[in-house]
Amino acid sequence: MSYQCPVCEKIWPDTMELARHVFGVGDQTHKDWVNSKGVNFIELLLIQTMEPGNKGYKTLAEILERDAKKVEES
Amino acid sequence: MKKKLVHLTVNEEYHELYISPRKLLVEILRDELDLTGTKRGCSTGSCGACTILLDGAAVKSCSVLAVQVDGAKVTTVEGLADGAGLTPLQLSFLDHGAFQCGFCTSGMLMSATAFLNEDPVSEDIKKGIQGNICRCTGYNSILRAIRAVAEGKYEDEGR
Amino acid sequence: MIHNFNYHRATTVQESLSLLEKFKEDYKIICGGQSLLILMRQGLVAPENLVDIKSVKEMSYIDYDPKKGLKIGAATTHREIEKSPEIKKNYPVLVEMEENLASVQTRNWGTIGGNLAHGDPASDPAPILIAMTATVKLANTNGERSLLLEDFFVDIFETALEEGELLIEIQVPVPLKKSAVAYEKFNIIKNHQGIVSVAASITMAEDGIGCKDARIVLGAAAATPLRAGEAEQMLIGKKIDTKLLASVGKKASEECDPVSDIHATETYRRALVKALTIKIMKKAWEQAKTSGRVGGKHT
Amino acid sequence: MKKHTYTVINTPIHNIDGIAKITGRAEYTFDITLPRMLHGKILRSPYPHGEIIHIDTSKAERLKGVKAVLTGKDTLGRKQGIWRRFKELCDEEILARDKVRYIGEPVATVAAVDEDTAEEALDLIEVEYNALPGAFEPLEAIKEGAPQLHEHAERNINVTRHIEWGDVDEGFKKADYVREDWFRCSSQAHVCMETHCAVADYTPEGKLTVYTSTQSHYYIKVLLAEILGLRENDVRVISRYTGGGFGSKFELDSAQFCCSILSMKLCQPVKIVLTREEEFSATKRRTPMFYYIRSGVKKDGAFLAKEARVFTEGGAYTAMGATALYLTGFFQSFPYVWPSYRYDGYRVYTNTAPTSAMRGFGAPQATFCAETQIDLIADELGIDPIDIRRKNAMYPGYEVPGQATIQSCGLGQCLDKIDDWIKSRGKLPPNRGIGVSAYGFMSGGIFNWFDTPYAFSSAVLQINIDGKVDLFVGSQDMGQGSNTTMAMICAEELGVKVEDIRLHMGDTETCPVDLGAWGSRETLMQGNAVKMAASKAKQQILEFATAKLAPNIVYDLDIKDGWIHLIARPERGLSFYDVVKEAIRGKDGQPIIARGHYTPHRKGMISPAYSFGVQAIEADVNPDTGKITLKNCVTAHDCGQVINPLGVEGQLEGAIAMAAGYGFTEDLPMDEGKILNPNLVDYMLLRATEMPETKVMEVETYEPEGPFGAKEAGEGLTNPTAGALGNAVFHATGISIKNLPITPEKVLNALKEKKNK
Repeated sequence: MSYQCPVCEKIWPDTMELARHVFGVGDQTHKDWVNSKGVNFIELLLIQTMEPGNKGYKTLAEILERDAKKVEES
Repeated sequence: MKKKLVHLTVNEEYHELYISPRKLLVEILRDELDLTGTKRGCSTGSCGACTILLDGAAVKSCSVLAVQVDGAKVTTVEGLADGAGLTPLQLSFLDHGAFQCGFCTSGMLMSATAFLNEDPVSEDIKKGIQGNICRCTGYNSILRAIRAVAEGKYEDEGR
Repeated sequence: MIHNFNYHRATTVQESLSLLEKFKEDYKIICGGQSLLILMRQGLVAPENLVDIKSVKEMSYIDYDPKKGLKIGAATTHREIEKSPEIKKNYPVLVEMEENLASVQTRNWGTIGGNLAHGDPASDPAPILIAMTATVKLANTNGERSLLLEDFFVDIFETALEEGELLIEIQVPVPLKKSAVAYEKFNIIKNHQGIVSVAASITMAEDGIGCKDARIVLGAAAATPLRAGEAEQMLIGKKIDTKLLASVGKKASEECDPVSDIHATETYRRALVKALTIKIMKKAWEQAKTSGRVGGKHT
Repeated sequence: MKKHTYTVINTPIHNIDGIAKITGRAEYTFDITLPRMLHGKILRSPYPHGEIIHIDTSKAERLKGVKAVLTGKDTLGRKQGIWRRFKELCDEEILARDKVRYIGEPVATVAAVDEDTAEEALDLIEVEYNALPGAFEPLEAIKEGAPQLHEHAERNINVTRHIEWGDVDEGFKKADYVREDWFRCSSQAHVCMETHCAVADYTPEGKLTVYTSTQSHYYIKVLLAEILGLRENDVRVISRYTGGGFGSKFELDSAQFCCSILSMKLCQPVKIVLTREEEFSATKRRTPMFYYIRSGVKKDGAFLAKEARVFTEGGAYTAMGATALYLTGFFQSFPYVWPSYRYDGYRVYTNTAPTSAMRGFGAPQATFCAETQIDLIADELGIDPIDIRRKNAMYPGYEVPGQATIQSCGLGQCLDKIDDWIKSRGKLPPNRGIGVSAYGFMSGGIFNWFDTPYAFSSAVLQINIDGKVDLFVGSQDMGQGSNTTMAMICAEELGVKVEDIRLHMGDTETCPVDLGAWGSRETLMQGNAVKMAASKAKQQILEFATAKLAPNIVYDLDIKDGWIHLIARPERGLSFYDVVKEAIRGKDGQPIIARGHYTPHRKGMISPAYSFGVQAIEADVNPDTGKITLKNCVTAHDCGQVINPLGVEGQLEGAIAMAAGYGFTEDLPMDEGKILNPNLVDYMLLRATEMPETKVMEVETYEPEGPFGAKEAGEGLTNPTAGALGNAVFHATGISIKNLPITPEKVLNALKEKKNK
């Protein structure tokens, strides 16, 4: 099972990788998608940086687990 | 501002120049006499890129008004060697890779020439080029080049 | 950009003084110009008239008399002082100071008089000359006057020179028996301007134990080169030991009035004054005990 | 390792530009004068943040001798940036139209008959600003409610970067010892001796020629064309001698842009030379970084997990800062095997002069923090600093997960050599310490944010009737000696003498494209292109030689020192020069021409090859003043096959001076965005008197990806010094300063603090 980026449709093996991709690209469309999910993109980044434990990425990964399109392995 | 007549012997060539008193010696050398080997790297007399010999002594040509040196004898990097020849110091700079970008090199050569003319003691070489900034080499290759000449390794070379 | 000015070259002291008299309102004197030209280039100084005294030959001399002491013409270059055998022999600490002053190029063209008249609290020669009880001779068209160098510095970049007045000579007395002068400048890059500097002279009593006289002069630690008077008083008449020197250093650091700038905070400058004072006093003391010579190095 | 024998490679060769430089004949942009040339100056913003309400240039225009006064309104208003693939990162107009974002940002430019008149005219330009509150520190600028610099950048976040491999959380769980440290890495100025300068000459045919001091004439050509609305090849950039670059001269700068628009307006040549003060306050600089590092290790010192987070002070525009953000993250893990690693970097816009590339490109900051922390960890665990590094050192064949493959790696031998040297020093006097730092760097970047469709490096060569070889390269020699390196590579491959090579560079009209001298790319990338071109030319000559010599078909021919011969029977051969004559005749009179190129394919994310090294610094710390005095600096260095020993030595010593300056004297303190020491009186560069004794020990490896086994040898050397210096202070006094530069005042304060504890 893989996950597809809801913005640019790139495929990733798991939601953590996908979350890293979303933060890594971080352009306006990716930001907007995150913000539309009721969390703030930049707050998630700050949490990720200021506090230990990979919290920002985990939060986003959970959202992606719920909302990103799942793709069967070909 | 009244222009002044200034007499200068630069690299053994005599010039009579009619110049504005606010012109620095470096500006006259570069702009009037086309001796662009002399560089400028700052405006605070700090970097030494404009060093020339003024009556044999190393002086920063950016820190001297040209009118002040009326009648003086100036040597620039272009006057170090005749024609296609090189001085022992220049040869030593080549051998030791004592330059990189080359922008400080003219000033460095002039400081080192003055230093070598003043009967150097090799431990003082650092002091001799203390007034010259080189951002590329870290100075040690320059010190080696000057030391080699000071120690007489180039006695039979050069012009 | 250097603003326009009228250029006047003087070749004698008299000629210089008449020019100063004439341009009362607006002139600057240039000799080596190693500090002045920087200010002019930045547009901070834009005189109407520039009086050039570099060619005044009669102001360029070094004159030593074992009885009368040292006289240096104000237009003497730093390099001439550094290279003078007379000075090296009788005032070696002056040579040491010169060797650490700016660059060879600057010393080749810059002059002692120009340095002092600039009035920079970070001047290299000022503290050491004050420690040596130097005086300066000033002249105008009406005559001459002498002033202790320590009274010459009025405020930051401000001296006792009046309109029309020219600094023409620096005089240093003959070193006293059983006295010594030491000097150190603290900086990160050698030969840069001092973050602070300390010059100290000590004269021992006849018995060679007590301290008869002491001078502690601080550079870059106040608006002018500063004598640490209270610290000096702690020494006079006392037998010097390392404990006393420690409290003298502390006192000097309290007495000074340094600024905070990009190179050091006020606190750090005070700490440096303390450390350097202790070190330099100790050096001067040890030399004074054993020699009659002024200076940093034994010959 | 197979031992290679070379004729030219690894012999100390005089710099081929040397005689021009030591006789004062080398003509830098600074020296160029063209007929009818005017002089330009740039008016710069006195405010760190503000709106431009109105600019009145009429008084300046009326000044006698003034030929033109231009503002942002006279430009196409295009935003430019070197990260061309990403629109949002092209954020700088160069001549601001509506808003200024840092002190020193250009707002108007003047051309006049001479410099003084142009400068006078600047005073007559009236600019009305609406000053805005500024954001100066990244950690403040990112906060909610901080003044925002760019509309598109919410919370002033400019670029973010994430790197991760392995299971970091698991790694920390397994660790016996976990350590967290916070570091602040300061800024640094490049201080090229030749300040940024350019002469633009636009002619009514629509062609613009720009002479300029640059590290990449190709970039400048493309960027200028784009912002000026010209076709790429209507712009010609010429740059024969460059008076230093160090990372400051491969982006479009204000001198290049302003003299170009002035020249386009006037159809007259215009020259602009930045003053030293402008150079300090209004060109780009090293990126200040705030680092948080957490490392987990085993009792025996084995590294398990590392987590790094950084906020970088971006300044007002992106510049090359995005690359620095990536590289600092990657090199934070270098040159060690970290089983798991996680990095998050944020570049934050601030109202300060933009920060960008500078020699080391983010790695010196990373290396300082990492190497300081490693010594603290070793100290805590009672492990020797060399041993802990040896235990975790990268090795040949190691793969940085998802990032890079290390082919050649002499780090182990470097550690051994430094270990021996330290032991040879015996017991040190009081207040003296030796600190070490390991490091590594890339040999050219793989990334293509510039969006070039060309090969990363190209070379063309032509062999003439007299055997002289015209070698055309796109690489730029800014002092690092790449011209000599390229001539040597060409001579070696072709089997001729260095004197036979006539090198042509620094002109976009005659030279093929190369991305320029940055990221330590020239020796490997341009070197490979040159080698390929030489090899192809050699092939053509050998075809003729084979025909002529008619050897047994199983024999191979080679050329060495101008002698074409049978490898098996070197005495049987022909003169290269004779064969060239005949070959040209045989080619119907065409000279022998060959082309070479190089672009890395499938070489990982960062670079095709990595250099390694270890540096030790011996220093004294004065306990009364805190002053540090450098005594010795010893470096064991693996740059693959050395091409020119004279060049490598120079690069190494020069790097030490620059990097030691970064470690303890150089800084750009600011007050509300204003740089407080924009001159060479207050900005403290090391001088000859501060240089320690330097010793270099080469560890030779063979890098399969590099020409003749060579790799990077210049930029990476700036990485270790600040860390080694800090560690020397640590071992001399027991205090560890985590805030660069390590000034005497900081040392003294820390000593006091330690005493009071």
